[in-house]
Amino acid sequence: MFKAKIYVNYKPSVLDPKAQVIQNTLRRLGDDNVQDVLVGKYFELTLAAADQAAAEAQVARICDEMLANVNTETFRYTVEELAVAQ
Amino acid sequence: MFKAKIYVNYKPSVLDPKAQVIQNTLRRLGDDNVQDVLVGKYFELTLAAADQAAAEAQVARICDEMLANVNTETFRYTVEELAVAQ
Amino acid sequence: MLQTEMSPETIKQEKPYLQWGLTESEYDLFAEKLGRLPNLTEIGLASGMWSEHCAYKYSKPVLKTFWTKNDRVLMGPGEGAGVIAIGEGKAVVFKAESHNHPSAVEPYQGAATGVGGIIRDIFSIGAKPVAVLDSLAFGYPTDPHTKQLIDQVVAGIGDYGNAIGIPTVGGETKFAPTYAQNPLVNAMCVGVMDESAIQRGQAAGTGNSLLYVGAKTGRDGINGASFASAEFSTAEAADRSAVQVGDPFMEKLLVDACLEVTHQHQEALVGMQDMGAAGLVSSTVEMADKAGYGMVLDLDLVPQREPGMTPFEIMLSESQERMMLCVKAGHEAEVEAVFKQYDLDAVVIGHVTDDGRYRLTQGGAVVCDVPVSLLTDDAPVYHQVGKQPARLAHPAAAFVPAVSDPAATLKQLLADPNVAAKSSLYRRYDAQVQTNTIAGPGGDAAVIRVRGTHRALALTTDSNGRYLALDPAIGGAITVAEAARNLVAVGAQPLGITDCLNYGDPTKPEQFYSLQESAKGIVEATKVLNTPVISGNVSLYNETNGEAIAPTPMIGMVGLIEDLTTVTGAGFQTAGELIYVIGDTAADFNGSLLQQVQTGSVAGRLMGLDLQLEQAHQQLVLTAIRAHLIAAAHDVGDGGLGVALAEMTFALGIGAAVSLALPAAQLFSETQSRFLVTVPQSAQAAFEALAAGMAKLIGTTGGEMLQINAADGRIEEPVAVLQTIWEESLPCLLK
Amino acid sequence: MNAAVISFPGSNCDDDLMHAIGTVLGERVTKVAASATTLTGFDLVLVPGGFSYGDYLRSGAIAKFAPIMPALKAFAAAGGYVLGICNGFQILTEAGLLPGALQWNTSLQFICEPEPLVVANAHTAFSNRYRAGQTVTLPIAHGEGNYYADPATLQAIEANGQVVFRYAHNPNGSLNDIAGLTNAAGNVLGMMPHPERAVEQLIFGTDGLGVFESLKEAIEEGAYAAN
Ligand SMILES: Nc1ncnc2c1ncn2[C@@H]1O[C@H](COP(=O)(O)OP(=O)(O)O)[C@@H](O)[C@H]1O
Ligand SMILES: [Mg+2]
Repeated sequence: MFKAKIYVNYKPSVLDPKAQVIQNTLRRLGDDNVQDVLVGKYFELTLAAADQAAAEAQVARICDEMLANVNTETFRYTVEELAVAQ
Repeated sequence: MFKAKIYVNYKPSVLDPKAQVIQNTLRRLGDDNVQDVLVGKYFELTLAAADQAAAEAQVARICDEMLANVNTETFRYTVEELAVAQ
Repeated sequence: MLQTEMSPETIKQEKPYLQWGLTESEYDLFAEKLGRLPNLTEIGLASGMWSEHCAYKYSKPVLKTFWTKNDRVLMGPGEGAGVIAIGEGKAVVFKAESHNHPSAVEPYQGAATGVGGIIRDIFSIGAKPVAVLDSLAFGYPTDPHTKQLIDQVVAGIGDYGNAIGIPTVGGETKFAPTYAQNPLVNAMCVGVMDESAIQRGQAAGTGNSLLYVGAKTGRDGINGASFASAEFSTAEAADRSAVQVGDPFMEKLLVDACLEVTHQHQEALVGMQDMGAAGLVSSTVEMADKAGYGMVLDLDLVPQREPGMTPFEIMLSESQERMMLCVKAGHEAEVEAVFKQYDLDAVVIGHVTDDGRYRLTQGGAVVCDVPVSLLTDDAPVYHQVGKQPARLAHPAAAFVPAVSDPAATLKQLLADPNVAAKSSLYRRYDAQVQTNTIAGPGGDAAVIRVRGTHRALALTTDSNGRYLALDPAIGGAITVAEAARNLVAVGAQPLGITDCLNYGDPTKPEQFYSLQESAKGIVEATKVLNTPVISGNVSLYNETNGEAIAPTPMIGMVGLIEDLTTVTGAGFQTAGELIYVIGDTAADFNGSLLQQVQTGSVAGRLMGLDLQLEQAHQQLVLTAIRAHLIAAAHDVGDGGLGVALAEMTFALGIGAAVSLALPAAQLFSETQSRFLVTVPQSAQAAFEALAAGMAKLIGTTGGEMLQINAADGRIEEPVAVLQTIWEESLPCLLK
Repeated sequence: MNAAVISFPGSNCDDDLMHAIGTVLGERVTKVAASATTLTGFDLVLVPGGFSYGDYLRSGAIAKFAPIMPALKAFAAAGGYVLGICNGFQILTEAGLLPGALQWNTSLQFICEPEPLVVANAHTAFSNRYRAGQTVTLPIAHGEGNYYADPATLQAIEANGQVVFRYAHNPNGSLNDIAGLTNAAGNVLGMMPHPERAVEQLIFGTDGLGVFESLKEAIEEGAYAAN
């Protein structure tokens, strides 16, 4: 069994209204020492796979096709095998 | 300068419609070896702070008050000091 | 990361402009008129301004033929949107825009920013946006890619309109193989305003200020105008630099702030225009051009999201949610204060000059200095000669459908996604916000009340690529007639139209032929039906790997209802109403939905359209509705009488018994200019006197069955069974 | 009755509430910007639908920090009537004025449609013009209307009779079909359906009028009692 941890973020050149609003609000509330905000998505997938390579290939495909919009987002992930006891 | 990495996830007891839909879709598309899906939010804040403790306290407050809805979500974070050159 | 800019000489040799859509001869023309070699910024601006999207270089000769004026038109094509008087001092403002290419590349944001863009066109005139409609065309939803495309386009339209608080009240969704690689995403916005408050996009008066308002400029969608003016190839799909992201929250603030300026600071405002295709350059150049002035802009003052942007990038960025205002000198602070209140950036970035030149500076250096007219009037216009495609010169033999079991055929048509209920799509749109929606999506036309009057507007979009594929001229006329029919069916007098002209590559004579011929049909129909074209948009190059879509002009039409008690629906209201058909039925199957369903494509010679007859039938329906003689009215469209009758049973689950002296197959014929109406028995004599033989009594409403007796076959089905097929088909196809 | 409609940046049903209360009911109503800091003089405060601050983080998550919020909390704590509709409901839960949270609809889609509701409690200031068990049809228009509360909270809500409206055909996955509920004290109501969109025969019918007429009655009786 493998666990994939996946991070999906907007590409730096893409406008992110979400981050914008959070940063503006923090500023208004006095948290004006926060100089940069990045908002992303985080996923964990638990999957059965023959081996690490197979798990990684599948995770990459799922990210590319479903979890990230590759027009506007980039993704990165780690995959690790879970101890059997789990 | 400090960088906080923040993860906000649904509490395990709360049914997450997004995770549900992703898992169903994966199953329909043949990725039925994915046994569990967790959907969370990921934030990075870059902030100036007097020291690690101050940064951590501020991040904890921002998470509690704004970035997570403590009725349904939990959060965890790491804070690390950035090398000065950056 | 500043690179040294290519010198004018290098540009001449290496021709970087080719990849921006400018040809070598266009470059030469530009240089000749300028009297020197242009620098990179100048030729970059030319590539945007001389694109089809901005300059209409191929379509201008066609657009010139449109009929654009009658006594109600207050402002025709040429501004952000057109304006028509609707009485009681009010005016309706509307326009449609296509976002086909952006939506093919990035469906969610492409569709969302299409809606955002058309809304800006409406409030730039000073009108409050009151409704959005969307006209969509996809391939049949058989593959996962198309299903996802539909889902994302609908999500994008919904998320933008829902958030900004403008109801999406209608539209259409078509499916045909021709759109599989090249979907159509057209959006229309309608606004209402006082006649006296019309704004224009102009920058006049030497020394007046140019105020940049709204979102910061980033590197998104750079040179999208040229992008939209180029053919699409799947090999290019990897090259996706042009993704713009919409921010409906920002736009909501912009709408409110801009309307506050137009209403409360009218004396300070000289002109206002949105930054659409070719962003900052096209908005400012057009504003200067319309007023006959020049301008100078300091690019260092332009709010920028990213450091190190070049003049080319700043001027051609298509970042969303930005407006350009021309403000009288001395009134800047007063206008800026309004935007401050809404937390919006508002910055003076330049001034109007009297020398007719368009000058840009960055870091103190002049980076562009050209005559305004060089970017506008001097753009080339191509008088293309069309050539009739062979398939039109020699149409296939008439299609003879096989209808051995008319009930089965009816079910097949009700399940076809073109006819099937679209509620699973449009229920994702807020259709009620603003609380003026009398009839939302699902009817022949949407109806919205005009606040502050006793009137309502009826709105529809229509397109029919199947007909135009067989005959662009007649098909163009039919599209206009069909839109008018939909308005008349709800009780509205058609007022005028906007359009999106979706065609293939105009440099191909056969594609140009379609454009030209369909314009002829549109012109003829608009004149007879008294519906001038007051605004519109051209989307050419709808081709993928050399294959063009069927010519598909989308007609958005607005009508007026002067008496709110006459709003009429398509559903049977009670048992015992008399059902009449207006207009004869013939064996018109070429181009029909039945042909597409049975053969997978369309062929043959298209049926004709008698515009005088059309007009007479519409007039009859409208007069009868206004005289309160009609309980329900529905135009007969895709799938013919059979489908139209079935649709009329669905609203309240009231059945009907109908007899027609026609071959059963003709229940699905698509002869034009027909309506179905129902008349309460008490109004029978009055209606028949008015109809003077134009309407034929064919049956009565009632019961739970739809019974249709034809000469050689019959349909007898429970309404509930038909309705289930009709309602569940699309959700099932999209699963 | 003297009502206030709070307008947040991104609210889009504020004008509809003004129209319903001011024009249709003919009552006094004032739009109050979220940047204001007092609500004195009002006997009803409405938190409208829309997408406050874009609703980009979570619905209502940013609005709860608006300058008006301390005044709203004080108003509610003093027993004033507060009605949050759609985004207003989301804001009230985020601000802790109502229990629970509103999650994404189970379909993950925005849904706009007429929704039949059953009146679960007709003994509140918001529903006294309805009959218990009566079905009323109001429009819904939301993406995040799926009501959630943890089991203990849910039990307390039910035991207290705080649920005022339930969906007849649950469209969004809400626990116990909850479409609208009050706080324990009964002076704050949040609901996802839009009563202000159903106050004129021509537009959507008049099933929503009861909410405003109930409040008018409760307020006038209260004012009478206070005299
Ligand atoms: N994409 C859409 N957005 C909004 N409304 C739509 C959409 N697609 C279809 N509809 C609604 O469904 C109704 C039926 O569509 P259609 O069959 O094209 O109508 P008609 O044949 O009368 O022109 C339209 O009037 C419209 O209100
Ligand atoms: Mg119709």
